[in-house]
Amino acid sequence: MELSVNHQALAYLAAAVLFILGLKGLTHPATARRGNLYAMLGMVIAIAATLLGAQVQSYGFIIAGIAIGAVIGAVVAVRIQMTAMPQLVAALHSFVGMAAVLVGIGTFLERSASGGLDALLMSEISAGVVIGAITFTGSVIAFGKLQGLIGGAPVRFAGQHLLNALIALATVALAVHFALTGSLLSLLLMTLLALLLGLTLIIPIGGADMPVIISMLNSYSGWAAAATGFTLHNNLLIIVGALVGCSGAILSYIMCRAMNRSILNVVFGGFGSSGGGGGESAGAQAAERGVKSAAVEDAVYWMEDAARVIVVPGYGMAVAQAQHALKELMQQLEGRGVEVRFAIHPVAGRMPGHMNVLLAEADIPYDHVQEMDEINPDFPSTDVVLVVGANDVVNPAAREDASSPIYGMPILEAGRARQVYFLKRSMRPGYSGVDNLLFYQDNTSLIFGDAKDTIEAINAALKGGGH
Amino acid sequence: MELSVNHQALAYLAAAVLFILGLKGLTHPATARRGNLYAMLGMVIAIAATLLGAQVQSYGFIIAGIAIGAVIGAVVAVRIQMTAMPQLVAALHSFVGMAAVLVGIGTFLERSASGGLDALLMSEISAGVVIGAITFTGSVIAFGKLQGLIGGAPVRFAGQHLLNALIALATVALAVHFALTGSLLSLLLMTLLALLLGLTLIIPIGGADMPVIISMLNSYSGWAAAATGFTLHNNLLIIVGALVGCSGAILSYIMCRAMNRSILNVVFGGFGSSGGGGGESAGAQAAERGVKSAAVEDAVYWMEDAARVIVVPGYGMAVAQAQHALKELMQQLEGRGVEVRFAIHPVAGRMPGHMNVLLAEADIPYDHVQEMDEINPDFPSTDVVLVVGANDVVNPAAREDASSPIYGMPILEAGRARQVYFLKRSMRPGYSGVDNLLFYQDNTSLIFGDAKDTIEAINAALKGGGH
Amino acid sequence: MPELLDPTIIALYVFILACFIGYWVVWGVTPSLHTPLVALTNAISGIVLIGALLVAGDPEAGLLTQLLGFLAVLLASINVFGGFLVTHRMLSMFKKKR
Amino acid sequence: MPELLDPTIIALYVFILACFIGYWVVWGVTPSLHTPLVALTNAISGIVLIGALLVAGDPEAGLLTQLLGFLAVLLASINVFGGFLVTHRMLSMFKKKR
Amino acid sequence: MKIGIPMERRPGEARVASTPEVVRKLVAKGLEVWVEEGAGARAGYPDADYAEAGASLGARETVYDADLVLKVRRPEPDEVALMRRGARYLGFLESCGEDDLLAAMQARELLVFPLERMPRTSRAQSMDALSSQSSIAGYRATLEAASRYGRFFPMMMTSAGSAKPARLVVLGAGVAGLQAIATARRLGADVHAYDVRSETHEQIRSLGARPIELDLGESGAGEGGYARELSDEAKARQQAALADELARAQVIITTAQIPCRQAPVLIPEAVVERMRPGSVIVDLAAASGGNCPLTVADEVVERHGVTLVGLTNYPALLAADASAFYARNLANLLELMIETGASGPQLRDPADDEITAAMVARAD
Amino acid sequence: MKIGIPMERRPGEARVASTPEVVRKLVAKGLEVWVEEGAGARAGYPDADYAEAGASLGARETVYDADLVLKVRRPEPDEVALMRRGARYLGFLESCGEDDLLAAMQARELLVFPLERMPRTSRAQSMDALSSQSSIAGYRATLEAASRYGRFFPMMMTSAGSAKPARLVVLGAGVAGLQAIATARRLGADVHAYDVRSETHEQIRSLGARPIELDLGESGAGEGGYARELSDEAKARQQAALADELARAQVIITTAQIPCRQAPVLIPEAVVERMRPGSVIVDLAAASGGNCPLTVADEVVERHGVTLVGLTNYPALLAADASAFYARNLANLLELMIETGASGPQLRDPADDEITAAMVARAD
Ligand SMILES: NC(=O)c1ccc[n+]([C@@H]2O[C@H](COP(=O)([O-])OP(=O)(O)OC[C@H]3O[C@@H](n4cnc5c(N)ncnc54)[C@H](OP(=O)(O)O)[C@@H]3O)[C@@H](O)[C@H]2O)c1
Ligand SMILES: NC(=O)c1ccc[n+]([C@@H]2O[C@H](COP(=O)([O-])OP(=O)(O)OC[C@H]3O[C@@H](n4cnc5c(N)ncnc54)[C@H](OP(=O)(O)O)[C@@H]3O)[C@@H](O)[C@H]2O)c1
Ligand SMILES: NC(=O)c1ccc[n+]([C@@H]2O[C@H](COP(=O)([O-])OP(=O)(O)OC[C@H]3O[C@@H](n4cnc5c(N)ncnc54)[C@H](O)[C@@H]3O)[C@@H](O)[C@H]2O)c1
Ligand SMILES: NC(=O)c1ccc[n+]([C@@H]2O[C@H](COP(=O)([O-])OP(=O)(O)OC[C@H]3O[C@@H](n4cnc5c(N)ncnc54)[C@H](O)[C@@H]3O)[C@@H](O)[C@H]2O)c1
Repeated sequence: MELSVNHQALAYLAAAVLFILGLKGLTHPATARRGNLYAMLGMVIAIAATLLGAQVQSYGFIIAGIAIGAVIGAVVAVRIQMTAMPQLVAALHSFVGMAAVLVGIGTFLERSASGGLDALLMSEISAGVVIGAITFTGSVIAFGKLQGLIGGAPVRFAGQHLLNALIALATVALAVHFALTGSLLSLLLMTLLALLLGLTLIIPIGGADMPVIISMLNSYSGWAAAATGFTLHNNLLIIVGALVGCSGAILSYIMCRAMNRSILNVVFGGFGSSGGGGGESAGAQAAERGVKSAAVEDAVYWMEDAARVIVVPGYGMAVAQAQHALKELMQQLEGRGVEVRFAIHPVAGRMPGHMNVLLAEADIPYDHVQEMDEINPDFPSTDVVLVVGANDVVNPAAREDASSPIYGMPILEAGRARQVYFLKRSMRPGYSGVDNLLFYQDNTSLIFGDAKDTIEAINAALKGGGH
Repeated sequence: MELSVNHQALAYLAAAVLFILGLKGLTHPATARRGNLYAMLGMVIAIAATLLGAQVQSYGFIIAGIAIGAVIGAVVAVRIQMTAMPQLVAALHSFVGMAAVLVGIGTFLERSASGGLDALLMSEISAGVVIGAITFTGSVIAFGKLQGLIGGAPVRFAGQHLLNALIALATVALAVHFALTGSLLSLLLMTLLALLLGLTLIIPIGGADMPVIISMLNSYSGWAAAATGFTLHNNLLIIVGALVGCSGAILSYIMCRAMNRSILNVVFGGFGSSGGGGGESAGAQAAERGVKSAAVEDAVYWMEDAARVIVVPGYGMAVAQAQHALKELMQQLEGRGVEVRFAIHPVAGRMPGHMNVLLAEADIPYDHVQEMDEINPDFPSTDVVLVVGANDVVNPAAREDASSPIYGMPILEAGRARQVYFLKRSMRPGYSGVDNLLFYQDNTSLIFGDAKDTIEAINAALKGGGH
Repeated sequence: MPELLDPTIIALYVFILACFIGYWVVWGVTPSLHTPLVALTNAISGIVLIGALLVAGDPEAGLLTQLLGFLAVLLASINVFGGFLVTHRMLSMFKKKR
Repeated sequence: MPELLDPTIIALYVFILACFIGYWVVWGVTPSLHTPLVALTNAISGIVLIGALLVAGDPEAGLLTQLLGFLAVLLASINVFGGFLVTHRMLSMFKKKR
Repeated sequence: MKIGIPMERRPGEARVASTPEVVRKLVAKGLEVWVEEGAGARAGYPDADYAEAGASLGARETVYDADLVLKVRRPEPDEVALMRRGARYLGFLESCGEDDLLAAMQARELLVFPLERMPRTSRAQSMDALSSQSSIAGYRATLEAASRYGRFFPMMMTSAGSAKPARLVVLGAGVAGLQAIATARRLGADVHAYDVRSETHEQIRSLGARPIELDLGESGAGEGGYARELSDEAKARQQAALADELARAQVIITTAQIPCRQAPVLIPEAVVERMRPGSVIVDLAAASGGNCPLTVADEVVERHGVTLVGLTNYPALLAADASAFYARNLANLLELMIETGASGPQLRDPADDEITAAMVARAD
Repeated sequence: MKIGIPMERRPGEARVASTPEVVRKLVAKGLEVWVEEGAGARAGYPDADYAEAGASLGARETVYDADLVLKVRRPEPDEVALMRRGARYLGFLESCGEDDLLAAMQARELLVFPLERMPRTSRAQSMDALSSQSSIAGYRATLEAASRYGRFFPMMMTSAGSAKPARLVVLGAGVAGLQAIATARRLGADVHAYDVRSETHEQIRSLGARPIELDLGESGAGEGGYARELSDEAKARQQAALADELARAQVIITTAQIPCRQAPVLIPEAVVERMRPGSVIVDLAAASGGNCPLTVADEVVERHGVTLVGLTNYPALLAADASAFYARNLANLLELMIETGASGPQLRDPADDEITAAMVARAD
């Protein structure tokens, strides 16, 4: 059975729609798994339609390639540690990049054999090959950094942007030459330069920014696929390539925004001013000291999904006057079936009963407010602890570090919960001046900013939740 | 100078992109005017590219048509009263519908002359003609209702849905017959039936739902254009048709949601249960008594844009415990440079100082809280008054109606402001049991629902505001 | 080069993709812009004018067809010109204070 | 019927429209789904497999080309299979409590 | 026309019937205002301020010899004797039905406007001194309860341990009761409240407190917004149903009253015995017999370890604002009574306005 | 080991050094607890509750004859005479430096732990009775101010006119001052506050009040969180700068103190004269001379129409909670002093813990 071009095109269209629905599905937890299924189905249809089409005549290499690839892919995907996911994705990217390069060169060879070459086609080939090559080496470097094979620190040197610009220029020049002359040498040289460019573009970027870079490389790989689509006049490749290219770019932008980073800065390592807002520099300081900083949306995600949330208010809540916002947060979470309680440390704030006064002002019901001894046993079974401008009162140094001035003070065992989010403005310590050991715990993240602003952002995110 | 097909296609693509950007621009006030310009530019390019293309050879009719149309359109658009806009839009829709019908029939005649007919083409023609015809009569009826030529009340009769289904069935049967035989008679009969269907579909729908219906007819006209695009193999028509079709449908849905109505109910007049939430029936009652009910978003729009807002809290604020939400509203509006004050009537609530207690609890600064005599002179220069669960204290009956039990009580002159929004749950009167004359004033709208919920919705809308 | 695609299939591609865009483009519209947006989409749907031009501009189609075309051009033009102008007038009412 | 469109122009239509969709489709993604979404788009970008199939499946193109094609098929397949599976694994972690 | 503002002589009374602010307005209308020397001193309004506002200061006799006498409390018989024949008296009469004093006043042809007869209509609200003074009483009584309670009202979690919020019950959610609820909530107590009139439940919730719901089998709502007396059966049912709620309370503020009737007994001795030592009951109905039979009017006593506060004149403890509100109530009433003609201010016939018409006291 | 809890004999003192709740815990540790009959009665803790908690009730002599004596107030000389040689005394000594009583106690070889010597470290907070009692004083003093002020604290807009919120100034934003701020804010007053220590400004704002900012040209922060005495020049500058703020206030609560020093004068007579009649000053520093020179310790006086409240023992007015907090402070301190070995509870050497080591009083 052989598929007519028209039927193949219809199948491709169906596949494209499935990919779109798949991506849309992935934007919301409730539809994410279905989204993945849609995308898989799309891929199956696309492959089947291609294999059944008139253009594919010999199956040997294909079956071998797919079989081997499937086994490798499956084994790696199943075996890999969850923590090594980012590396894996980087590695996979590099394959797409390389595949695009190979397809580009292959198409050139095929067409130069069959004689269907023109300048337009060769420009399209160049585009695919160059972007593919950048994606390839870029992803390899990203993989190396994430895997720890290459140092994760940002590498910056004078003239870095100039160098990149020069390489890019040379690449373009070779591409033009290739398009005009069809010279294989130009093609190969161009490929080499593009590979180099991928390297010099990604090397300077620090490990902390890798998630954004991976999404960016993803976008590149999409553009590579689209270019290939132009080469092959394959609408499906074009659609999917554009989808992936665009959505990857937008996603990178969204991720940067969530991390309060400038996308230019990330993508061109050290571009633009790195000073920025207080949040940024606090985040940078935190990163230096190995403390995770998080975006509002992370906390939202975990809280939405939690069965139990405990809020630990401290002096910072009072300074920020965040009590009313907290009340609203409580109501919203309770509306989603999350149990919310407030844990009051005996010396939280700056006067006895400081927290009580403010929580009562915001009309938080008394039965939601519990004292330390009552609530401490519940932390281990708590999903999220939101530490709102408190610090000393959850500092495990009081238990663990005999030299600390707060040693011997009983604390709220916030660190025993599954996830801890600190809402504070900086890495500064609390009243006692003692660094908080809890910051360094694996399940802890800091969200920098005024507590009231942060909680209001959380409330807004809880309400919005996309359409 | 004649445009090649390829260049024409590129121009069409540019036009399509401009239309998309134009629509996107219209979703936000800041970009709305630019959006309109984009769309205009798109239209100019599209028309120019068409006229310059190879297919258009005789210009006489075209120049005449465009000239006359332009003059009529411009004159009507400039002369029309702002309040008559909806009618105008309805009338314009009917033209699109009729144009689509004419183009469809014209194409059939042209092709049957030149002999390029096949079943596919004729199906496409049928689709364009049928949808165009429905749009035409539907819009005419909508125009009539809005202009007051036809009674605005919803007309419902038993078997209404059955009748529509039968007509639709007959239309489809004729379309099939036409596609198979190319019979002009079938085409004309089908057209007639479709015209009838447009009538029976829209007649039952009440005047209050007309804005949604207009948007829905808009969507139909889009589909008609798209069908025409298929007929003519014109990608621009297809793209714009699909854009208008889809976005019109979504817009109708959004409008229904904002009005708390079910879209099915609106489109198929009286479909589904009309009981629904309390809000809906309150809205219906209000409409019966000639009182305007509004959506949260309306209030948001006016408040965002206001220089001065006065909040008049009453007993309903206390019942709803909306004071904290009001505080947040105050902060948000002030953040946008809006001056917000609270006007306290001496007997608002159910005990002396009732409002003061609650506003103080929410920590609303004392200098924002003003008593009746102080603030009454400021109402005429106020843009928006938000009456939050108050009623008697703003009732002009106290001044105007000597027979009313509240006659002689001084009131807050809320009615003197530019816009008044009442936040209450129903049309029920306040403590005194006296109907509020202010409801019937032109500048007054009611937003039904619990005051706290409504204010929280306003806050969310103020924060969100789209991306 | 492979055999050629049926143009209707290409039209279908374009149509489906445009539908997705139509779906997304108006989400998040400010409520006060509902009416102007309806007016603008209405103006844009005057794009049938293109179709009308093609019919009216084909001298070979016969007078009846051309007359139909002329009528279509007329109606669509009213829509296009009226629609954009009305939208413009509506938007002029929404002058932000800032 | 009019003269035929250059297929590249059609490709351009499709490309531009798809770009708009790509722009809108991921807005509003829940932050915790950032990583799975990257994984899925990665898997989807394995669509170059189609291109690879076309190269590898053309016996007339010569062995070198076919070999290149084979390699491309292999790499793209790893990406496709690995990508979807990884996405699936990530999503399994996000079991909602309800 | 001469207006007289005497000093209040009732022991413990610190209020005065008018304030310099209001006097200034009256004088501006062309009225002649005489204030007894020292009348406002205890409320924080020194004689100098009255003088500055345009009043004349005089001795008691001079002040009572006026066309209109503004008083707070029921006058003494000797004061009645000082008043001009045919003059008008504006102030509380503190009586219901049979009344020798009223007879004496009418014997002197005085036109008496007892403020407790103010109709409870929307229009009359600004003249309703019963409400304005009740509201003050509710606020001040709560402060009294907080001061006399040996613990915190609010919840306090401190390094020296935690204090639970006081469980406070307000009985009777009228004007005073609602203000008591509001004030106790401000101070952070855990407030519950009860009233026979069912429409108060929503009002109680509107102040953030919890209504106590009982099923009495009959409605307690009477005329004009007041409560009516319950049947004996319902009274018994009410006491029984309330007992457990009250025994758990640490502070009770009672305000339940029925016009011209003995206050209903809501806290029988058995309940007081069950309360925790150190608890406080503030009985605002003490003057009309008390909602607790152990209350002693005008005294603070301890019974079964519970402090019972029977003070009867809370507004006098907030004399400055209480006088200011009272003075403005009277001023609003005077607006209805006096019209300014060409020849200066003139008294209007009480029958001309439904409010003044309804108020005029007739000996029954 | 025997613990004695005598009754407090100081006039007006209603607190007791331990509560039944704490006694129960001590008894559970194997300690023998003796409570003087009637010791807790005035704080709302009847003898029966102590007995039920496992304490023995005894006469004064029996109770003082113990290994550990828990007191609130400075003991009388005759009480010292009743104590066992070598016993430990836990309680306030209310003295700084030279002290005959301390000498007498040391003569009896008593080991004295004056609670005012508690170091102000994080770990010691749960034993810091100065803080726990100050906090109570701040709360109760504000109630006192509200009760004595003839007007509303909160803003009230009613049909009888509007009451403006009371303008209330708190001087000294330490433990008591902050609690006073919080309580006044709850009651709805318009609260402003001032302290020499600049770090308090943020704390004042954190309670929703407004800090008054003055430029004194020097810092007032001393050691251990306390303030230090200002130079004479700075004092004068402070008084002058504060004068206008204070004259506009209607209620002032002052808490400014410097350990072992006369309280600083913040409200000179000239300012009192400028205040509106009916204003109230509550001087929490009355015991150490007062922040206003017109204050009379332990009395309520009126000067220039302003009520000056000089009460010195607010915690005794909230005796139940004050005793409970105090008792828990002492119980936490006892934790450091007593270890439970195999042979029952044992006293530890004070030098073993830095807190007890720092506390032991030595005659200077
Ligand atoms: N309760 C009492 O009676 C009393 C009296 C005196 C002293 N203390 C001492 O005070 C401490 C109380 O502990 P705590 O945990 O409540 O407070 P804390 O340890 O002082 O920590 C407060 C934290 O809040 C953050 N913060 C301040 N303003 C903020 C804002 N606007 N938004 C977000 N975060 C803000 C600060 O971090 P950033 O600066 O990075 O934002 C700071 O780390 C204890 O050490 C206790 O001993 C208590
Ligand atoms: N201040 C006093 O001392 C005092 C004492 C006694 C009587 N009064 C009388 O009370 C009245 C006070 O006037 P006012 O304007 O404050 O109140 P009002 O006239 O009684 O009106 C209150 C309005 O709030 C609405 N409402 C109730 N619950 C609501 C909720 N959860 N969400 C939204 N709206 C809600 C009600 O309409 P829906 O049911 O439609 O929602 C009602 O119309 C005056 O007539 C006065 O004479 C005052
Ligand atoms: N013009 C007006 O609209 C206006 C003016 C003033 C008062 N009012 C209304 O009149 C009502 C009563 O006013 P008041 O406070 O002067 O009344 P009040 O002082 O006579 O009685 C106080 C409260 O005690 C309650 N009570 C009586 N018997 C009781 C019992 N057995 N158990 C429990 N509670 C009992 C009453 O219902 C009342 O709420 C208020 O609700 C007020 O809103 C209306
Ligand atoms: N372990 C701890 O962390 C801990 C425990 C208790 C208290 N403290 C801190 O110690 C500080 C003082 O405590 P306190 O309330 O017992 O002090 P205090 O009673 O000695 O003094 C009261 C306040 O008066 C202020 N004051 C002194 N002279 C003044 C002047 N001339 N003008 C204005 N204000 C003046 C002081 O600064 C202080 O805030 C508090 O800030 C408290 O937070 C810390």
